[in-house]
Amino acid sequence: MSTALESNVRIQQENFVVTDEIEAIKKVSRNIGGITTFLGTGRELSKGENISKLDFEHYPKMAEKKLEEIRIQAIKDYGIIEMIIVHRIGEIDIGENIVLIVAAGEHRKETFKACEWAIAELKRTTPIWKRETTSTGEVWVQDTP
Amino acid sequence: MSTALESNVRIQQENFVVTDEIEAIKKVSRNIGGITTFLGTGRELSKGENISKLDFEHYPKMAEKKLEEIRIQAIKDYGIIEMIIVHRIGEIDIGENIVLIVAAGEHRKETFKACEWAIAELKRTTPIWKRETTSTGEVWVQDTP
Amino acid sequence: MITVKYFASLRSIAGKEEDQFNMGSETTLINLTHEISKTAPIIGEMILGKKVMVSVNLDVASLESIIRDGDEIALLPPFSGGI
Amino acid sequence: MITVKYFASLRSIAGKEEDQFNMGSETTLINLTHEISKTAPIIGEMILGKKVMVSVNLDVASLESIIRDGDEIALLPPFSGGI
Repeated sequence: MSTALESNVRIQQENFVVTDEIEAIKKVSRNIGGITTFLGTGRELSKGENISKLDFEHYPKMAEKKLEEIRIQAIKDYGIIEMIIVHRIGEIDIGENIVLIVAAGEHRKETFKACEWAIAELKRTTPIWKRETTSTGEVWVQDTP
Repeated sequence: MSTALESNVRIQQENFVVTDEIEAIKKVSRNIGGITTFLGTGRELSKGENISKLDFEHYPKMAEKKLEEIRIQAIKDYGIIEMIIVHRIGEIDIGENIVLIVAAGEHRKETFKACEWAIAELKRTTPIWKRETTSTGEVWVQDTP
Repeated sequence: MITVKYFASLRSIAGKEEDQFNMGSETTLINLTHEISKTAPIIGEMILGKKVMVSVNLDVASLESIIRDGDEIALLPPFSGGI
Repeated sequence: MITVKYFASLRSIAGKEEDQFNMGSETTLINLTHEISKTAPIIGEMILGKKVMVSVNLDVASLESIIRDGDEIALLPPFSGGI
């Protein structure tokens, strides 16, 4: 696989720095005029219950493969210049970064569309699971039927 | 005016750091689950011409007032938790940051909508002007009729 | 006195950043425009032809608006902030 | 041998991370499901009732899919990545 795969879609335990990812995507082209970023963070409340901890698990190789498919399709379908996707796994505290999608393009409209599509597609197709710890115990969240 | 005005909408010469703005908005609430960010950067090409430099001018006080109106309306109309808007003025090189809009909410959908609306509204209502320097000279860009 | 501010391309056309006009205690934007036209007919035409917007004390105003001594008027060419 | 991997809630139900099944050189996912049901009927029901998705060598597959010796099967509960 290309180096693009290794750097542009990642699943990792450690935190990421939004500015670093944006600066990396800027280097791809001097024709980038708009960059839309979606950052998902750990909320305290879920269905009215207080969450104390989140835990993410993924299916290695398949999850990375799905993220790369999303990146390729976003570039193709929305005409953006580049996309970076990073998802963290392992224990995540309230307020911490979970997932980042960066869509860079010449104009803003396609970057909004691509970014919003990509996070929905990630939730739909990428084998990553979230376990929430609340006062009543631990539960695997099942969002997608 | 409140301190929120001073920190959440700003027009400044110096660059901004996206991560710093995101971390600032995260502190507003532990219920933030989604943060959509739009970053506008200086493109090399405009209508086929190579741009060597950009220069932004604003109408002081009125521009800040319009940005604050956008922030207030975005929070009210889209039900987001907070919005930060920063626009730079003065000389800006290709690839440099120009404008940043950060929309934080409980869920992702309203943050995408609010962020996309805010950048369109900024372009429509905020007295800021861009001058492009190309090989054929300098020109004030007139986007909005 | 009424202060008139020129921005962006308007400043180049006017050749200055601002003007002062003595229009008495109360008048309309349209009367001020006629006064501006005496020395800068191009700018007067741009205002009347809606090529530029006009603000009064930081709010966009129509040509029929009443303006008063001490008001700050600005002539605003089409905006091009953002990207 | 065919490897079956259990993820998230499925791992708790199975009580293990993966299984090995000897199904000959070629069979279908539905036959593998019947084999799984012998020791873990709940999991078999979840597969047949589409409560979990099944992947073959990293791609989502239907129950009619042919699987071969050496394939990696995974049982995937509904995803909940992102936020």
